[in-house]
Amino acid sequence: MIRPEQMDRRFVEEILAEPGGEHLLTCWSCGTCAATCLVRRFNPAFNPRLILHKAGLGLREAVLSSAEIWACSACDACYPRCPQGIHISDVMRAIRNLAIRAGYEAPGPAAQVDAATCSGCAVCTRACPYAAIERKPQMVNGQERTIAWVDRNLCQACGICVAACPSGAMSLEAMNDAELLTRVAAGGWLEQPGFLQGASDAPRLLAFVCQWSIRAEEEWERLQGLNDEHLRVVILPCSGRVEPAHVLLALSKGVDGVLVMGCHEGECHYQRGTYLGRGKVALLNEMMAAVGLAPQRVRFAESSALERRAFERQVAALREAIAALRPAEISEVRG
Amino acid sequence: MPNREPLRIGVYVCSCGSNIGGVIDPGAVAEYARTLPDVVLARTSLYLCGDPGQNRIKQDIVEHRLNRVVIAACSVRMHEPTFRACLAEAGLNPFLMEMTNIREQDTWVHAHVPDQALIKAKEMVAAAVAKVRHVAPLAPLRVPVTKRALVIGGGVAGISAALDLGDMGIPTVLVEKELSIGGTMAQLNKTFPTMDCSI
Amino acid sequence: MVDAARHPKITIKAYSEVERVDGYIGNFRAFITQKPRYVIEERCTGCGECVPVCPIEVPNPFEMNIAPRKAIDVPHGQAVPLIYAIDIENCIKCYQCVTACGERDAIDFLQEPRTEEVEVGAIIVATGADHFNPSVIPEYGYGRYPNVITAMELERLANSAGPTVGRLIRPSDGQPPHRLAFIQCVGSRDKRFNEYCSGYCCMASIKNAILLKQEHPEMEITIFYMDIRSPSKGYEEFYNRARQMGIRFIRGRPAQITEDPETGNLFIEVEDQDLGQVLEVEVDMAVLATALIPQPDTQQLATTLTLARSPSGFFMEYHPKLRPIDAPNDGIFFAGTAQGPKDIPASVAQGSAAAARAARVLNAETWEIEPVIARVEPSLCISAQGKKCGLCAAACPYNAIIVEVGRAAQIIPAKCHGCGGCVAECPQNAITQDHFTDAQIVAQMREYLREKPEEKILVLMCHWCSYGGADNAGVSHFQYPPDSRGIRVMCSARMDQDLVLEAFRRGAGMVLVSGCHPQDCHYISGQQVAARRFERLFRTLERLGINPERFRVEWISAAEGEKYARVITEMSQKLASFDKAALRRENEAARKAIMQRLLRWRSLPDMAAVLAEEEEEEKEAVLE
Amino acid sequence: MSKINLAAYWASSCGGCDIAIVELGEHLLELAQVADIVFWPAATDFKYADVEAMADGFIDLTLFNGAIRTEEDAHIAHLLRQKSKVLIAFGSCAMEGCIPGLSNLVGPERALRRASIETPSTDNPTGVLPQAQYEMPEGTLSLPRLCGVLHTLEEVVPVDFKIPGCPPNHDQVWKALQAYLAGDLPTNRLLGVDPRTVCDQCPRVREGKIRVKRFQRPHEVIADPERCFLEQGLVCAGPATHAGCGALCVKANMPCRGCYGPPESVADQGAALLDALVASFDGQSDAEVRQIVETIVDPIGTFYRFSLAHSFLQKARALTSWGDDPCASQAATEGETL
Repeated sequence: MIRPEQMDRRFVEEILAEPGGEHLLTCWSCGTCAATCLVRRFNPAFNPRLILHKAGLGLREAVLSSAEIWACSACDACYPRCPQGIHISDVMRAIRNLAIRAGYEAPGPAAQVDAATCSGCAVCTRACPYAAIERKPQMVNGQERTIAWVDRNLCQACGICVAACPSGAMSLEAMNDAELLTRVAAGGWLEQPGFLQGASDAPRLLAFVCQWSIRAEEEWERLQGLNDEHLRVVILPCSGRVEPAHVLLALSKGVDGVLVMGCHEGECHYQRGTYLGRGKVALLNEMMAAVGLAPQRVRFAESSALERRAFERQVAALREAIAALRPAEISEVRG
Repeated sequence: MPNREPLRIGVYVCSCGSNIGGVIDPGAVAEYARTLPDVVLARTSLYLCGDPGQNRIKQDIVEHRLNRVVIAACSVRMHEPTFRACLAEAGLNPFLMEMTNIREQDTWVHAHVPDQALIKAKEMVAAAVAKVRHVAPLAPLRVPVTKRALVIGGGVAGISAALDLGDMGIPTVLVEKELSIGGTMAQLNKTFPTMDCSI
Repeated sequence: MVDAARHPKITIKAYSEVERVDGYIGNFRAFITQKPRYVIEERCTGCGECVPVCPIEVPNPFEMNIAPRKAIDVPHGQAVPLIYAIDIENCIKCYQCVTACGERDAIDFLQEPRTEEVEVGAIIVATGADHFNPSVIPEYGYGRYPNVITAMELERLANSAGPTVGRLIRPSDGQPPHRLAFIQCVGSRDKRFNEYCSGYCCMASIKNAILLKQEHPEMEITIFYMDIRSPSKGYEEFYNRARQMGIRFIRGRPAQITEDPETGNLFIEVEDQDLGQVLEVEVDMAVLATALIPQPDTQQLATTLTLARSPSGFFMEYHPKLRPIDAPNDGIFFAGTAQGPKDIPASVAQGSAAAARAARVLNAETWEIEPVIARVEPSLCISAQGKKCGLCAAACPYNAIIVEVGRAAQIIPAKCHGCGGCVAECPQNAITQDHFTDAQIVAQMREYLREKPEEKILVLMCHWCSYGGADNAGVSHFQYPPDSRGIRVMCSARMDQDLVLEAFRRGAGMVLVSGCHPQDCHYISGQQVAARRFERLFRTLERLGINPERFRVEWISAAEGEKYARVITEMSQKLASFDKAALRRENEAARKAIMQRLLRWRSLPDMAAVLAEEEEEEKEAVLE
Repeated sequence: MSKINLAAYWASSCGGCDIAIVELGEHLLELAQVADIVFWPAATDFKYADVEAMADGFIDLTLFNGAIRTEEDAHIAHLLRQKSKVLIAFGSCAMEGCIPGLSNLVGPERALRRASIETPSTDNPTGVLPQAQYEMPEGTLSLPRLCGVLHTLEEVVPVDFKIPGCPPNHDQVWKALQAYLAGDLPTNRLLGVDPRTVCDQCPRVREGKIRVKRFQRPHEVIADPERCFLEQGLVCAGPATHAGCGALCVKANMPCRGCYGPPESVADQGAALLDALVASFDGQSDAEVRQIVETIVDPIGTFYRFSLAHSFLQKARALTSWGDDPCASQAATEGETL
């Protein structure tokens, strides 16, 4: 039971006055954002419509204390669809700003910096889609050094900084390099010779799959079941999290092809991750061509939120491309 | 055109409920109007377009021998015909009246600065008084009417209009750009609410 | 339809368009052009023997392009008039139809467009609306997924006179759908496309759902909606009936549709707001309730008839509450969706209403019009002094002025519409306009610029558009700074350069000249006359030492309240940025030159009176 | 305290690493007091037979520079391993292949042709190529055969320590020697480095949020000496390069090229640098990203200038045969770690 005094008109006005919060009251609760938002897969309680509705009613405590206000990653998938033109992530940010001022903090998880290893090179601060990382002077072992610092309230745990960090100083639980490698190599999967070496009857593929790029729930549920001796599916928070070193390691072990599956242009859950994934694969392809490895073996595949069965299609396409490669790759020495 | 008789101007400031009166004080505007040249009376009214308001104007024209009227109220696009008719009924040429729009172009758009809105309203009334001091009576023009109608568009609305006009005995030309009349209606399956065929 | 065709008082001109309209209430002249059918109307018996022999099939727009028609055909069997026509774009001129027509000899490939002139007393605009094309909404997949169709396509697919003889099938595989979804508000109530509610679609979708449910009781029908709008008589009852029949209603606006490429089935993702949960609903077919949008040629007709359009693009009525049927122009009325989206009962009612409004004029012998016309003072006209001039006649859009050297220009009152263009153009000030004389305008200006003129923006506004725009800003309660003062004239053509100069002479901080957009001008070409005139004024101002940034020209329609408020706000900000002392110095420096230019005004008796009175007052003030 | 026996060898290298030893300067005198130099072909005349004559483990410490390019290099590597208590891969060539390692892009035959015939400064009108065997009236002349793939020292023999750098910084070399002499060697097998990466020692200002739309090469622009190279659109390997040189190049207004190899926790320097670089891309679409990628000229030479021979990429390529490799039979395979 909500009592009238819990509906705080001043709270509404504070949101309206906060940059980004101006359009709060335009929302008529159609639910387009809620049905668009895929955060529900990992956080079933997250419903942007309900947050806006509660905020519009002025339910200050209920809104500011809720863990869900931190869950929006500002992917802005909902924004272009909103019939009222509300930039929902902006409203969320406005609400968070009020929450921070009221003393609330994001529940995490957030990226962590190993102060001893960090050189303060600023690669992560440039990498972060949310400007959540800054370089700050900090005391490390009695010495003041300018190194990276993560703002928990802005971090969305995409792992892009973990991938970007060239000295292994950035970590994020369950997403660190070693953990990913364990998933790649589990069960000795990496230690089997490949099709291009003439040792496997079909191409062996490693697929790094962005956890947002597969939308349909049944396909998502089916995904892990696809693992077998010819396919290893490793789920990443984002295609921007892919480690080029893992891709190359797999190739060096005889894996025939690597698929990096990310979101369609403009649909990245973490704003720019898909472009980072694309950039890495494009550079890997160039380098592969330069050393005489067929670049077709590593592929960035995208899937739109509006596609079904994109993953199966892309795996089949890569298998086909590699099968077509076999005679050439095997006989090819160099020019 | 030199004015032969001495000017006697009546100024009426409408409150329009709270539309004007909620922002500025119509009384203050009227009070100011009384200081303007040739203004013999200035009144406020809650709703000038209503019968009491109009009757007041007609009565004043007669009783106070008003020969010019200024109406500070809403848009000419809204009520100029109303007040022109009002003057005519009181025997005054309708063109000896000037309206000034202190609602759409003042109180509704400057509600956040009521002091400024009041100054603007006073100046608008002063300008209307200045104009009305120089207006002349005009004789109405009448033109003949061709008894034929043109309906552009042969959909359900156009057909309905054409049939009604035709039934009133008015020759009607119904122009349709497509090959057949009927418009969207003809494409529909059975239609709500009668669920019958649309053609 | 047939009633209209048989009515003795109604002449149907199909396949025709109104090219041009002259005149005014009671006395319009319309030029109607009939496009060539290449079939002689009087000879065509409607037998249809030409159709089977025609080898060309093209999509039939009447069937929403889901079924073909021949290059010689009628749009449908019940067409009125039932006269065939050749689609000349697609015809290959095999002349098989000529042979089939035989003795009737109705086919004529040499037909040309025919224009005829019709005199009418009143005009009803009932041009209807178009349908929103949902392919611009990527998340609904229309155009990509064959089984996503529009409501209009459903109307044809479910129509016993349609291409499937009323058997509803899926476009992807020709199978009957068992699970059908209706998605409401597609392109309506959506700021990306059309903010308004199209009004008719709730009932239309419920109607189709009920018809299908009656025919196929086992069919699972779901209507996805934000609100069901059922405000008119019987509508709510109809909605209740649908619910009772087992049609499923889910409150929630679908976020997206995806297709299983193997089955062609569709998955609709939607938050069921009543559950607060996201559902993925699998259906065989989805029907999009698309918005009604203005006809693509709305602007063309608006220009022909000098009508204005609402922000939504539909024709704008004189007043939304008090005169909803009337156009702003006397003698023109609206019926149906041309004026705004509405359903069939409302369209029919508005048709009758428009007929009644028009009959009010048409049943009168004569009609009273505004006597605000132009007059020539013969003694001032240089034409009378044997000099060649004729600027007034050149500016008149109505050919209402006769100029002969040796005689003063003559104005024909019945032809004069009272725009005032000639008044402003006359270099001798020999023409005045009743009710909008220079003296009256200057008298108003004087009051506005009596106190702190350098802090004010003087606005000259035309009656039809920019005054309407200012009204619209008011109706919408758009707030803007209170430093503008408006003077209304009938048309921007009436706005004399001298009036702008006079405003600066009187110390105005800034001046805005505002009129209609060129295509909206109520006086055909008045705006163009003004636009040319004021282009030149910027240079004049510069020569006079007045910063041209203090003068602005804007075309603002009666629907553009937002623009009016924005322009005034921008000007106000600019004015605030000027140094007031500098403005006063500029005005002072230019004062003499302007007075020199305006000397002629003294020759006008009423202007002389205004100025004399002013001087008198000034003297008194000095004495005091 | 008795003196130790010290050896230094150059395999396929430019000689820079030997200069780095000479650059010890007056420290050489200190060194001479505690060490006897028993083998140093770059400085004094020794024969292989002298080494072969040594007892196993006779040499206390060998600084081995240069990569394994020829069968002779491989042979000496095995020999020195056998005779040395401690074998150090000294400098980038021995440690990770360095510039010579880039020849793995094309293989030995192509490299030989390029070097012997095609370079602009070569005058070889008959197109003669060096032959492994050549019959002369005086007898048969032989040259060592080239390995199919250039190897790092560690790929051929077990290595105790590595000192990175092209060449190693002489101060770091002295520190490493001191540590050795003091018996204070670190546990991580890497000597002559400082903690963290070059950026830790780089004095340049890093704005931290500047991303780049295109990359340029150092000769195309005059770089701002105060600002981070990456933020000026110049590829700098500093973030993925072990500290130790004292940020030498960046202080001379040249971007770091990565000669000190990757920091400890990174297995593949090129992959790490690639990732760090992509992170700074200012591309909002696939097309823009591709445009930026196109501005990175020669990605292999840029990311793997020093470490190609030691990279995963190299190993992936090696899976498909380069043909007969005289060194392969002797090559040890290194366990994969990340």
